[in-house]
Amino acid sequence: MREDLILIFYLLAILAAIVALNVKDLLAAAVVLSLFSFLAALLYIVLGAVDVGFNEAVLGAGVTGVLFVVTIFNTHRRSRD
Amino acid sequence: MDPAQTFESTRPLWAVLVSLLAIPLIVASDRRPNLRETWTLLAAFIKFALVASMLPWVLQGREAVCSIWQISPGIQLALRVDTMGYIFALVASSLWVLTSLYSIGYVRGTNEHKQTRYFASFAMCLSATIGIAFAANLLTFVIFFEILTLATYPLVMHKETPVAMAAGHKYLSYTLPAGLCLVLATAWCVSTVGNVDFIPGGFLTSGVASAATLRWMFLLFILGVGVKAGIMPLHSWLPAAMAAPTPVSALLHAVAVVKAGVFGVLRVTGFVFGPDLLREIGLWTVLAWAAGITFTVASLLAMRQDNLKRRLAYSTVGHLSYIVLGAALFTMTSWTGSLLHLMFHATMKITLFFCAGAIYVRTHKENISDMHGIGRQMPFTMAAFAVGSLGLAGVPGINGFISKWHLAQGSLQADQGVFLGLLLLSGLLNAAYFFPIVYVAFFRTNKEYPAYGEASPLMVVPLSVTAIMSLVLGVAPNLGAHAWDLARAAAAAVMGGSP
Amino acid sequence: MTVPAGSETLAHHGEHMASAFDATAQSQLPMLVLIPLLVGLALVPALGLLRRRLAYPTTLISLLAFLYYSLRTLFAVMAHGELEYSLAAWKPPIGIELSVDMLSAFMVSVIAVIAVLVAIYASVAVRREDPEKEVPYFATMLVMLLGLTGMVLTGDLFNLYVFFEVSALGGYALMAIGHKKAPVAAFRYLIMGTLGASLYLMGVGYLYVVTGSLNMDDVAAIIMHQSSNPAVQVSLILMVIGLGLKMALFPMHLWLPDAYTYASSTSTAIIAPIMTKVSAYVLIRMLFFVYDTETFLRGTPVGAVIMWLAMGGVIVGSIMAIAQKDAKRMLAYSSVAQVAYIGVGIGLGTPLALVGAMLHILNHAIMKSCLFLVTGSVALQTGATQIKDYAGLGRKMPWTFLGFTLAALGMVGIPPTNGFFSKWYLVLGGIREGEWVLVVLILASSLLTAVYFFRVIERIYAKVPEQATNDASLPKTAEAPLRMALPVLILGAGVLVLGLFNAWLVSAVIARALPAGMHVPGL
Amino acid sequence: MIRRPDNMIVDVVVRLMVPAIQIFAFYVIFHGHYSPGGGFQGGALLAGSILLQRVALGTERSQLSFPVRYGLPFGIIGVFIFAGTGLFALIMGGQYLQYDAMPFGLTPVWLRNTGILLVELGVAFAVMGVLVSIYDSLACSSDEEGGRC
Amino acid sequence: MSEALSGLLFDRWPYLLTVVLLLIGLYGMLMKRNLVKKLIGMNIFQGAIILFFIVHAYKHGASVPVHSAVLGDAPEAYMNPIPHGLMLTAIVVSVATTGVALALLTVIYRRFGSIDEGELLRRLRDRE
Repeated sequence: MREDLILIFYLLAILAAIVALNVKDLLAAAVVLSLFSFLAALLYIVLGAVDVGFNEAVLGAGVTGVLFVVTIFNTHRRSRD
Repeated sequence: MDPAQTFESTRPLWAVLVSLLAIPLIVASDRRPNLRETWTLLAAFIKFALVASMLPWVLQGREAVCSIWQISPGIQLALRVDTMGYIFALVASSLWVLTSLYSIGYVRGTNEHKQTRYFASFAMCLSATIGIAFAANLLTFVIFFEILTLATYPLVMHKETPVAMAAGHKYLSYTLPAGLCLVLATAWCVSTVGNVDFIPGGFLTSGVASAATLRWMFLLFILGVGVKAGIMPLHSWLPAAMAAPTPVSALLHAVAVVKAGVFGVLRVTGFVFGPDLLREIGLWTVLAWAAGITFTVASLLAMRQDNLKRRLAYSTVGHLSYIVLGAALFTMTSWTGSLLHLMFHATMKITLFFCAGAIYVRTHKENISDMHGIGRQMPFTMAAFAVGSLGLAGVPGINGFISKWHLAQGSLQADQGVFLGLLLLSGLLNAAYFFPIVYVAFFRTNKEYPAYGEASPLMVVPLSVTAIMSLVLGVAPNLGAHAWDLARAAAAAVMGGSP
Repeated sequence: MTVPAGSETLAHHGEHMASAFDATAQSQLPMLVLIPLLVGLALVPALGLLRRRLAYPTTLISLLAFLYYSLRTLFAVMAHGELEYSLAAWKPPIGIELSVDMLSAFMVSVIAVIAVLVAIYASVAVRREDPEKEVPYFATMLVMLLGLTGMVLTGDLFNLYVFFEVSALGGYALMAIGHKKAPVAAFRYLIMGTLGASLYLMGVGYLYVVTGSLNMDDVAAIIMHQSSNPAVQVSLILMVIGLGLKMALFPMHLWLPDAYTYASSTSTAIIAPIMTKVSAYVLIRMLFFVYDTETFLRGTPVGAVIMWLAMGGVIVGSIMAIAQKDAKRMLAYSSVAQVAYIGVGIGLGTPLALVGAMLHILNHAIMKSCLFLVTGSVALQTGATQIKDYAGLGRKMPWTFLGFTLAALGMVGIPPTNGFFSKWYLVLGGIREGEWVLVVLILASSLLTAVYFFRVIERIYAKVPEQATNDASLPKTAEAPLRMALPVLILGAGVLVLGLFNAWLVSAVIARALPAGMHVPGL
Repeated sequence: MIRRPDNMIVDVVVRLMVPAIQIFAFYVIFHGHYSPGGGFQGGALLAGSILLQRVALGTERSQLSFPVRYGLPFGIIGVFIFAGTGLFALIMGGQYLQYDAMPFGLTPVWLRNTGILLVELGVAFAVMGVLVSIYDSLACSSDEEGGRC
Repeated sequence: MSEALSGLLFDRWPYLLTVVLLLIGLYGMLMKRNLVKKLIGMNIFQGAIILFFIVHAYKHGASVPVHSAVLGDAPEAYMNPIPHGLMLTAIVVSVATTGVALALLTVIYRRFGSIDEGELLRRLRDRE
């Protein structure tokens, strides 16, 4: 059961990573990166690292995402790659 | 050498340091030329006095040793006054006194720029030269050798004209790679035998490494010191370096720097490899032939030069190779001849350069073809010039004859008659390129000349002194400094025989 | 100054507390090295917010304390051998341990000396470059120094990573201060630096998988006989690549020239001498103290690869330096070449070569900080940044260029400067191993160095005909103020002094910093 | 930074959520040595709550609860608490951060408890201060005048 | 199929997937030209490394490393907490790095009006 969850989260995280790197809209990329972080946090929790997951959810998904979004608003939103 | 005969003394160290300590004083009195020149002269006199005061030790066969501190694990930065080193130090320090006087006259006469830098570099060069002379081991030798390379560079490019800058570049591009060869060879020695103290007769033996290794090592050493010694084809920096002011050419390119190269050859052949090992690996012939070809070709090339200093430079290249030849032949007599020529060539060649400088200061002429009748305008100068050139050609009565005589004897003793032939040929060539100068100066006239007269006494006195020294030593080589005894003793130490 | 902040609470404890405190200080030494930086790091922004001018004195005091404790640590290690310090009294391998052997004490002292001198210089230079940057400059400098010192002192692999990143964060910020283009270069460095540190962390991960421990000694003992374990091998490769990126080992040096060129001279003068060197230190620490040196350096091509890459770096860096017109960019490429000498020593891995590498860490730190400080002084005093504009400055700034010349001669390796002796040991090591090509290349590369440094020296002192221009536009003397000239001169003098006394340094410190079982022949 | 129409729902939700997040953050800090959590996470949560205000209410209105100029001092105070606790233990004759060396007249166990709490608090403040400062420097730097919010 | 490969595929697939993530991140860091994309790649890369540690600490059938009265003191009952502790720090470090990088990025944009690496490098080479 747990292994299945791990596999699903892994695949989703990989998907999110690929999407984040290939979306032309940087804002979308930042949001997908947050999603990736959130999936990673879930993975950590499923893998037993509750506090790491907690931290990743707050810092990786939350704070990093906000920082990215703010930066993108202040700079360019479109990317050529 | 009997170990009981060595003793500790700091006097060699002071002899090295005295001109180094003068540099800050010289730089500090940048704005007051008289004070600045006082420091130079003072340093020169003290240095000469210190070196001269060591003469009794050397004559008694006692060696002063001064270990300063360890410079690399197992290797000391150390000075030792052995006979051969003493000969070189004596030549350099005594001629520095005269050159200092002459320099003052010269730089003021031509109104050189940046005189402070000039005098400071000069003092640095002399420190390095004495350091080379007294170096007790290979690493110390290398260190002073490189310092000398570097300290000479500002002097070569002193005029800062494009020609002088190019000469400086040429000088560095010959001497720096040579220095690296020397470093490499030294490092090789260090990792082969560990202890690299100079020992008369050589510290390398055939047991420490294969013959091929030793041959490579020897070639590296000769490349390293041979550039400064002007062995062909490594000589071409020397004529170019004549772009320097004449006192520099006089002391450094006739005495200190090039003699440091030759001295290096003597150290390497006599104190690193030694006669036995060099005969065994058979490389002495290469060195001897290189020297023989060099002095023949250099004499031929000298004849084609119209510029007086360049002609003297080629002459220097040739005479340096006499010394190298003597070292390579490895007989008692040839070594004596080498060491005598190390001293005697210095007095003669410095006379010639002094004369060239005096002529330049008074007339701004550098080419021989412009010097018609100059002998009657500047009689003392040209008389001295005549003495020097006769001596270099090997006329008896002047000191050059004595050293050449020994070299010729040495080549016969070594069963190398061919070198005797080369020596004679080169002596004739010497005459062929020197006599026209004297002839032109005294027996041709040029009506267009204004009356020049002699240069300032600051220049005429030193050149007269060196000319007289050449004459006196030609008659009584043992007078004063016991030059002949010293040379015999040093040669005996290397060859392992009694004088 | 020697008593850390907060000690006033001690006053009522009586007089003999002083000696008791001294005894405490002895046992607390490794931590006392870090504390001045930590306290300074908290105080500098705090006081800087109140008054900008307080930033420099605070920094200087904490750096002097840092220097004092570093040297005391060095002498304590010389007297008593390795010092170990367990944070919060948790014993290793569980707790985090500061472990100071001769090598780390030596490195810390190098960092401290350079830091103090650059800080003195920066007190004037930063204020004149941009007064706004004064507080951030000193604060980030302290962050970086804290990170670097921590990297050197720690005995814990993961802790090293954290300090790695701390120093890097300080370094990025410090680099971004400067030229208009500096942030771009800093950003590129950030990407590469993070990649390097992450690869190192990955390597630590593999080691942890194998050993279950993060303490260096512990790990070393466990993997001693596991050299054939693929995880150990992978970790080694990851670490070498990661640290190679950080120390700009050819061909991973591409971030370095821009970063050094566009950062302000004051920043470069502190980053260039010690940042890459500390990475080199970590590489030495890993290759010779953690991994089984015999197996990896002799048995696998790792050592040879490092050595030849480094040699390539020496040649390429020197040639690129010759091609540069900008003074700082030339020095940056020369840094690539000089750091590669350290790489050569590490790759060769014999005692003598390692002595050469360690000596070169110190020597290059001294020389390069001196040179970068000079470019800073020149830029501030005359506005010149291109080499051609240096013409004739030797007479206008005599003291500054005396230091420059000494350092340049050291870089070329003229005896008896210190640069000669680091190459001397490398060459001795190379000859002993029979690596003739290497030996010749090392010597030949010093000719390349001579080409680009003599070109500058010539411009400085001689009138080069086509550029005798700026004589008229400048005042007769433009010597930098004392606080800028003095550090340059001290470093320049250091070039000579360290050269002359290198044997003392080698026998008293560096030879004893070698890993166990290695000893220098002749000592 | 980002212009948006005032949205009452967002306003109200944020106002309700921020105190809750902060209380939870302190819970995480104070309970860190019993359960998952601690200074890092708590500090990050505190920072998160402030960033939420910044993003949702706009930079100007969020000044009222946490002005920009507080960011750095908070970080400094955090470092002071952390370094000071360690130093205090060191001065009292223990190792750096060896809490049971502190002379508070408590049993070693309680001393460790108190010490680690202090350190966690310091870490939390430092993390919060630094994160908020980073955000502010990012958000404010867009202004043409440079750095004024 | 060799034994090592099958072991990698069936027993250690989390490691394999972690490496996939790692490579995706590396690709983003090195190949993408947009600086924001580079940072996204960096975040993915660091996330993958953290995952690597966490996966290693995972023990099948063990519990979260919080002491509970039910499970007692047996170490087998808990996962290894040390990598977890390490990764807490690593996450904070990575966020701090991202923060500094974004600050730099904003400054770059203000000065050059672009966050495309090719464009920036062109500007960098310009002599003024």
